[in-house]
Amino acid sequence: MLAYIIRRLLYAIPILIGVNLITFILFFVVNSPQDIARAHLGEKYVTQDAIDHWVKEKGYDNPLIYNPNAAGFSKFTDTIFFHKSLSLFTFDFGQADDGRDITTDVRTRMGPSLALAIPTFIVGIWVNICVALIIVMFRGTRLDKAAVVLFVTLMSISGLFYIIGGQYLVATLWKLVPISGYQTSLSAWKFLILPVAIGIVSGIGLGARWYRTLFLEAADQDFARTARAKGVSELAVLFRHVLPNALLPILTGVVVVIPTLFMGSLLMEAFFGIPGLGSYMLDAIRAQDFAIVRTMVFVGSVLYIIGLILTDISYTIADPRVRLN
Amino acid sequence: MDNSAPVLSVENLSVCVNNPQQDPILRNVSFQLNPGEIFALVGESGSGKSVTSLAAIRLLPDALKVTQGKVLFDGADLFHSTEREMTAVRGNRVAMIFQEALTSLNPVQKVGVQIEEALLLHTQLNARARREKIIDLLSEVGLPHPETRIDWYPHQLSGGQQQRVMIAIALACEPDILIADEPTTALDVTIQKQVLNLIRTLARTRQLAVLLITHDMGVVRETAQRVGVMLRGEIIEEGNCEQIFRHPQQEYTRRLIASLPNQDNFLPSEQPDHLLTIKGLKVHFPLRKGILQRIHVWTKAVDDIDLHIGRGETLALVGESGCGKTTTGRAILRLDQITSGTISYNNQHIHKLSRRGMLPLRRRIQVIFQDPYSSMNPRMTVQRIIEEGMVSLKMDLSHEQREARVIELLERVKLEPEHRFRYPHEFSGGQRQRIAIARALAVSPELIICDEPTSALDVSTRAEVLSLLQELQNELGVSYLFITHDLSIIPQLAHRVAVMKDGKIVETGATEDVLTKPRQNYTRELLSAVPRCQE
Amino acid sequence: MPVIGMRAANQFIRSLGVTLLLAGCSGPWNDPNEPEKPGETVYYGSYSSRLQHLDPARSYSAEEALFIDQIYESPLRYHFLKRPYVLEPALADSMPSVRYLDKELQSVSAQSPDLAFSLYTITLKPDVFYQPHPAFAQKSDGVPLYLFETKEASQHFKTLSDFPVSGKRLLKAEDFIYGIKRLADPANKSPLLGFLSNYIDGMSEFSQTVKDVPRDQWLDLRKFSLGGINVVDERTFTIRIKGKYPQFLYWLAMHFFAPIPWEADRFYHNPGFQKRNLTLDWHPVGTGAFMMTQNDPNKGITLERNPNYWFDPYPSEGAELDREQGLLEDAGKPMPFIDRATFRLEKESLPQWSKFMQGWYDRSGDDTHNISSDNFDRAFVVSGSGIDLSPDMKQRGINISTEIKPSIYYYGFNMLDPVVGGYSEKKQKLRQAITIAWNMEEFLEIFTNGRGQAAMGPIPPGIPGYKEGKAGINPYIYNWVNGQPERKSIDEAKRLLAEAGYPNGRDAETGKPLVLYLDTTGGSSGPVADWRRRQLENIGVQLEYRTSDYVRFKEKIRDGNTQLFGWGWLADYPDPENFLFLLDSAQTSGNCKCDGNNSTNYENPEFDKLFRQIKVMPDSPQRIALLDKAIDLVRRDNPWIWGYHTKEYYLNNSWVYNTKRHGIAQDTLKYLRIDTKQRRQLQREWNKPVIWPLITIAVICLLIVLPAVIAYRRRQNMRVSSVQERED
Amino acid sequence: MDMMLKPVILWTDVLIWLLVISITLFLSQLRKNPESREQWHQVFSSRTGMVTFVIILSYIAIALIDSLHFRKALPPVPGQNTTYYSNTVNSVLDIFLGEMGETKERTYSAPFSLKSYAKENMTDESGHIYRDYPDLKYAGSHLSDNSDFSKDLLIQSLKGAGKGLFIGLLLCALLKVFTHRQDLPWSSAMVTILLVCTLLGWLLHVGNLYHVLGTDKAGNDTLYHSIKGIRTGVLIGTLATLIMMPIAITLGICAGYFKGWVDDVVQYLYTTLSSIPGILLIAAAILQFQVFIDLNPDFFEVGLEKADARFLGLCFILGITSWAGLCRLLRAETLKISQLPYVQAAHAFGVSQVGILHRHVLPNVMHIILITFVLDFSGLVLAEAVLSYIGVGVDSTMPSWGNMINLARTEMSREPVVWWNLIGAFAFMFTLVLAANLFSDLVNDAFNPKKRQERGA
Repeated sequence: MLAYIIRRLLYAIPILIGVNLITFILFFVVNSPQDIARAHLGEKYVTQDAIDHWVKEKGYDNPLIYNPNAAGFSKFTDTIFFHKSLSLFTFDFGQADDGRDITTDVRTRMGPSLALAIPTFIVGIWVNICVALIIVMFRGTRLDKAAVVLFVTLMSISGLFYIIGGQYLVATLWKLVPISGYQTSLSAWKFLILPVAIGIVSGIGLGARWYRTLFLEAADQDFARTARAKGVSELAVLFRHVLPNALLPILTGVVVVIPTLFMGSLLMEAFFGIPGLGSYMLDAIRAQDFAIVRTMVFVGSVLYIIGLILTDISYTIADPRVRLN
Repeated sequence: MDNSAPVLSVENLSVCVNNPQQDPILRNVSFQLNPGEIFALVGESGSGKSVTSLAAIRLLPDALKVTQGKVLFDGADLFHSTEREMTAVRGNRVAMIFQEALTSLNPVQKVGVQIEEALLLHTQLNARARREKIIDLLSEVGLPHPETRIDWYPHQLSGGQQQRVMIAIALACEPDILIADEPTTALDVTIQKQVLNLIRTLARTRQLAVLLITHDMGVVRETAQRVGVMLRGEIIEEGNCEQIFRHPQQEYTRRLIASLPNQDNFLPSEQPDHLLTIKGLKVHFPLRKGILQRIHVWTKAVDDIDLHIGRGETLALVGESGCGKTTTGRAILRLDQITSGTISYNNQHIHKLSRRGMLPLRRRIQVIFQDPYSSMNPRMTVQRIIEEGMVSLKMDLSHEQREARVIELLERVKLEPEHRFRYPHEFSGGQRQRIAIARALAVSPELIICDEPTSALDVSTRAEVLSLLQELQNELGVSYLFITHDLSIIPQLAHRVAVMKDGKIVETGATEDVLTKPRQNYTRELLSAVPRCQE
Repeated sequence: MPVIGMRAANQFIRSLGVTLLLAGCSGPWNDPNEPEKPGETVYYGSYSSRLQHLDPARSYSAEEALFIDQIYESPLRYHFLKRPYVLEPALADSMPSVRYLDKELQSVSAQSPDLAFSLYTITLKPDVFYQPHPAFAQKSDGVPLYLFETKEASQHFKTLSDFPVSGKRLLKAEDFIYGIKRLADPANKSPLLGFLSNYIDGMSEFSQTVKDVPRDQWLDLRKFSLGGINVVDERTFTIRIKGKYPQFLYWLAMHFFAPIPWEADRFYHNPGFQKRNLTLDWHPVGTGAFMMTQNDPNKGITLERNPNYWFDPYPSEGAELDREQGLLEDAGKPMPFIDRATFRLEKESLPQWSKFMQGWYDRSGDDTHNISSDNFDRAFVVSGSGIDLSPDMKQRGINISTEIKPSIYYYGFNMLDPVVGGYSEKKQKLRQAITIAWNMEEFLEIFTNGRGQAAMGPIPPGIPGYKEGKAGINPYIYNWVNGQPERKSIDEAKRLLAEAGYPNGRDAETGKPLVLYLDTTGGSSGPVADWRRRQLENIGVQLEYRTSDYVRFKEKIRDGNTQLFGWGWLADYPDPENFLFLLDSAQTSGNCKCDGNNSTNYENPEFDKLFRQIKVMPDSPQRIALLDKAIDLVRRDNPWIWGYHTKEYYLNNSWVYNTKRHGIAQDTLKYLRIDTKQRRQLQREWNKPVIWPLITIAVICLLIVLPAVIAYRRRQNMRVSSVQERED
Repeated sequence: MDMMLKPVILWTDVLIWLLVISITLFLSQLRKNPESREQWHQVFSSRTGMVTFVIILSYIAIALIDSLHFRKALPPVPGQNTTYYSNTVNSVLDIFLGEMGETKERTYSAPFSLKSYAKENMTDESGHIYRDYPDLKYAGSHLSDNSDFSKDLLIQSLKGAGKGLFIGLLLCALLKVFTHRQDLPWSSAMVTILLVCTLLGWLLHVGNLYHVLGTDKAGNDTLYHSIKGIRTGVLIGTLATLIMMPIAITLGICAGYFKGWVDDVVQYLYTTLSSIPGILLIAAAILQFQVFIDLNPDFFEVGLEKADARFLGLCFILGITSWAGLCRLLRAETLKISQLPYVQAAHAFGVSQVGILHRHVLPNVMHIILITFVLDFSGLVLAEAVLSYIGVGVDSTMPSWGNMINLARTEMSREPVVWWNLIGAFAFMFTLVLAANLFSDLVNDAFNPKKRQERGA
């Protein structure tokens, strides 16, 4: 297993280089460092000197990917790409284009993102599983059909409507929770309860429907029949036999998401004014802050790869048949 | 309990699909189970034997519905019980085992836990007593080292052991009735024999009433005391086992019995010139491991075998699953990479030929696969399937010529010319296997590798396909490499037999010699496991 | 399962009950503010975009000034109440004195042709102290307490609050010098470096020198001298300006000239501090009424009363009506009146507005008014005579502060463009025709609900040179009808267009339709874009949009690659020079080889001559006369579609006092007073939660679970039915 | 002289028409195989299948006629020797919609309202200024007296619905003539057709007289915008998947079939792409693409072409983000198929690699492609709305539901609330997505072998 994990981590290196290359190309194929400098230096009284200085200070004065003037191997190392992207591998994110230290920012903003994402994620899965199990118990009946139609209807509604509607009703009209905002203390819960609830409700359609098919698949399998033949009641069949088996495919979809929870939810954070990584990214994209976008893409990719590895590991734990190789 | 009084009697049971337009699946099925007696329900696939058993303990899938009948158990009609009352019957008084032991066991639970569940539901034993009971059960069904195996997962056990665990689950609460639904179909012959013996012993010692469901008349003959023959949802004949086999009343029963291969007449073994010669063939697959994915071990699928097939001769390659017989066939066809050894066809070495160099020989060597459902592209018409070889092997035929040849071939394998416009899924298994034969014949090969061509077919169809193969051999003089696990069909078919085990040939010789005077223990074991009609 | 579902529902309801109980104890449920300490007066405010810089040398935006100006003070400031805007001494003891010098630095008279420099002498107030700050903390021997050799030594100090000891320090003249040197140091990226180098003697030389000095951590700028600024004594310093620049006094009221204690600069250059965002750019150190105690993207920004703040009494005189409006009630009392101010980032106006209406924010906005046209009708009623609060607002006791910023929004014609540019009469008519068609009054009516005033020329109201009434109208665009300016008719515009060579919007010779291109950054759709298109459609001209991001847009303007573009100017100081220079030919990108401010590339020698005279004149009737001439020139040339001057209405909750908005200065927090008792009471009154939906949801959940339970029961009791029927 | 109309061919127009043609060809090809015919039969034998299909088809039809663009010629003036064209691009749909797109009021008005939603300063005869709700310029302008409103609405509704019903009946008659199979629920199809036609007839007729869904802030008809949003929705749902499909198919199949280094490279590619957070990739790419468009204004003659280029870019990048999933599925399926006996048999017959890929592998992974296509459709429509909200969606000049929602957001806190823009976008989007979801479920049920097994058991 250790060997497997090490191999997967080694395999991650070329992937991360590729990821960096893609973001790099995206940002520099149309934008020159000079443009970025101008965007950051503000509106009034900008001089060429200031731009040059900015470019030099941020290390954008080298060629992009290939440096014909340098000697030997440094043809590739004396470039913006090498300095800017590959230094990420040491988890040294450097400064944002506005001078803030990215690592510190990412660390402080992770908290709110997680505070929102983790409850949504865990309660969401719990609710989806419960709903799906109830429905599966009534498979083939009218209740099942009605529920499927309801799920499809729920998932046909854009997430934006859930958010706009929920915020309007609960916060503005009924004054049950603050409209938006965040506090780092324990009292954060009152800011989070609404977005979490909306996140869960908007996910039920898709999640419960998916889980339902997984449970149905498992419930039709031979071992469920064996269990019934043993005299196990329907409820126990679902919980003791169907659920653990259906958890395996659920794991693939779910575990890979866990690390990316750190990245936060763009929409929720934007609507509810939660200062997490989601809104951090949105701001960076809008401000074209390459340093932050590059970092977030890198962090996102790393988390995704960790998610893949975690998925495999959780598989070996959940399914005794699977062994990593 | 009185021996003669039935424990379970099924009366006039009818089942139909929820959709009322379709024919009922079961019609007025009635039978009785007596304690200590094994009652076999026999019939081909789709005859309704499994549905009968499931209906009896009310485990029918949602799509099926009981329309009439009674199931009397202990004098009470099970159809009158509530679902909750049924749970007290199932597993406790009536237990069941199924065909596929692997899928029927919960893959993520330890076997001990799965047995324990039944005990928890139906007994008041405490944890320690339960564990002892489980170990007892496991040793009773003949699982070695039950103390450790109790904590194993199903996939860690072999197929036979899994089926033994299933039986242990079924026996856990000492039921009155055991329903065994094709318990041995998925097992190798040697294991099949052991499991059947176990069931027989248990029926005797525990006074169990066993309902044995099977398609194999051989199994019936060996195991059951009474037999019911099912055809299209009805029991057409019922009676004592001896009686049925001696004096079958129904035409269909007679056919079933007759389809059991005759094992007294053997084909004579000639010694014609060698068409295909294999020397020291090895096919090894690498297993990679570690950080750098180095090759650590080789799986030796085929390990140094010698074989030869004569012109117009049939060589049967027999062995249990995983012994490397299929890989041998694939190696000859160059579908798998050969590790070492030589294969020569007509004295021409073919093991070193490139993909292109192999092309001329592809016309000579053809293949028929086991599964008639997946061996044809579902998106192509029969015409295109059959002519594909002619086109790609550049037989230089015009469109009309090809069509004529396809018609000819279809007629040759006893299908209609019109069938060429149809798609594979419109045919039954037997018909498809005929199309596969026609496809192989299309390029006029000299050697056909038949990889278990009949094992997926019902017994009656199996006989037809086999006789067609023989007919073709007589007519066209093709040679067959006949790969099979079923020893019972060999006498009529093969001139010579090679027995394979763990990638090696353990015994080879003329069919009669090998089957009647086996030299190796393994061959003897195989032979003794084959259920026979005539003793 | 349903059993479990039930249990879950029970749990849910119970936990909900608990939370409700908890919430019930501590006031309204939807209170987004953190609990206050007893007896403390807290102001709740908001800001609308993430702050980039809080370094007074670097920041040049209104949102940032909202904070910087509370913390830093400059030698001068604007009087809080008086209008028109008046400068008064802040850190300076009195208004600076000015002397004129020739090249040899000998005094000359103001009118002398040898005049080469102006020398400003500034004397400071005595006993002004900086806010407490760890940078000033000293060991007993006078050595700074927090000075580290390596990153590792300082790694326990993650935030400013981790430094237990802070010190106090007297303001000295050298701090101003240090501050100006920081402006000149290119490392600080001050946006004013280029501009001020034109004026302050020796500044560009200084930055050349400093630029090339190798620096590891902190560069002690005191070691380098900047010729034009000198310390006279501990409380006095002088600044030498090239030539005459009377507007320089206004610059002295901006935060660029705030004093910077060198200790702070050194402190923030400790090794490893930058990595933890411990920088002057993020944690200001000033002498102002407030100090920043928290700057956290999660919690927002907190300002606290500076305990060392000098005695600064509330002004006792103001503009007319100020007394009636109660703005002089606190006269003479020492400021500030609040202990703490928390500002939260509200990126969108919507939640901000709702929270204001719920009473959680004291004002509708701090850096923006947040009254979108969607909320406008809720807040205001517009009558013929003007804007008034809606009855609902009045009932809540909300009051208005009006802010007229010295600003102008306009659409510029690129005077270099072959179609719309040029100075011939035809081209003038073309531009005038377009300007007439561009109905600004309608724009203001639809999109700003009349908040704003259509511009008659480049000078906004409140600035010398602006004229009310008939004398002030732009005669090329408006007629004076019934005592009111009235935009000339579309027919008139069409006539002008025809005279310009485009009858009905088609080229008189080829018939080719006239298509104009508007460069925007905002995208080419939405209501405003539609509206613009329709304005030109009225005279048969087609409008196309060329959208781009801000960088490209600036680049296009710099390269003169535009045709028509929307632009605006917010004055740095209340002087007409600050507007007219936008049309000065020296300010075109081509002439100044920089990002010129004359974005239309307007070049009229006659205007230039007038401008140079106006620039150095003090306010006087003669100056107004010259201004009139200059304004008439540009009105005829019409290089801009005269847009509008904003007029913004900020709303204040009834418990906030002294809320007068200053169009230019932002250092107004210290004047603010709050009645916390009234606030608490109204907040409770306005935020009674509606509970029935919660109960309904709970009931619905039950209603869903119940049939499931029943159905499961039935399933458990199910028998094989059809058989039964037959037998029964 | 020249034509009165100048066709404007947008990239997406070309693509969508190509797409429709190729899908039609593909389906007719598919019909030849009885197995897939039966699968389609299964899809359509349920009422839901028929109804949703008709609904989707009407959306597609509207999107298609909205994808035929042209510019009207400007009226000639003396001395003009070439025709000049208006810079507003219209589509054939605009002809059907009549004046709906041109009846612009000043600002908000409620559905069916005759008065504006905002008060304005007005002057009465005596020159006295007062503030009230002004009459709308277009809505109900045919009425001589506003009190006739309800009567007129009823009459006009009947007229419009009648027209629609008539066309619906015609279509049903055509359907009757051309359909042979009796075992399909044609009646549901016909009922749906009649309903859709009646509704459309009513909307078109009444929509030209009143603002059925009110107007937005700039006075544009909300109904018009919602209908114009259909093209954006349908195109993004289809083009995004299809643009990238050839690459996904080629790479996926090659990886699964050739294994070895080809497999390694393809796996590397899709792992890399899918490890980038999707939203960042889309946002970054769209922003950069916009910069590119802005830098090269010469490529585009009219504004719509710029919007179209951005739209195409969006489809592309959405395609890339969903590409990895399809590629992975295809690779897995090909791995499975290449082990199947019929592929082995083809090897034994010496069929060339290309032949095997083309004849044996590709046709047997088609169902995956089809299922991916229908399943992705609704997700993409929903994604458009979210992306437009974030500001990296379609160009804000393009009428799209996402842009409508984006604008409508602030209207929710308006007092009194303006709800019709949100509801308009919601209704049109919800209907499409719901129909697509239901339909894709059926397609999935019919074509997914796993599901088929379940049903068989």
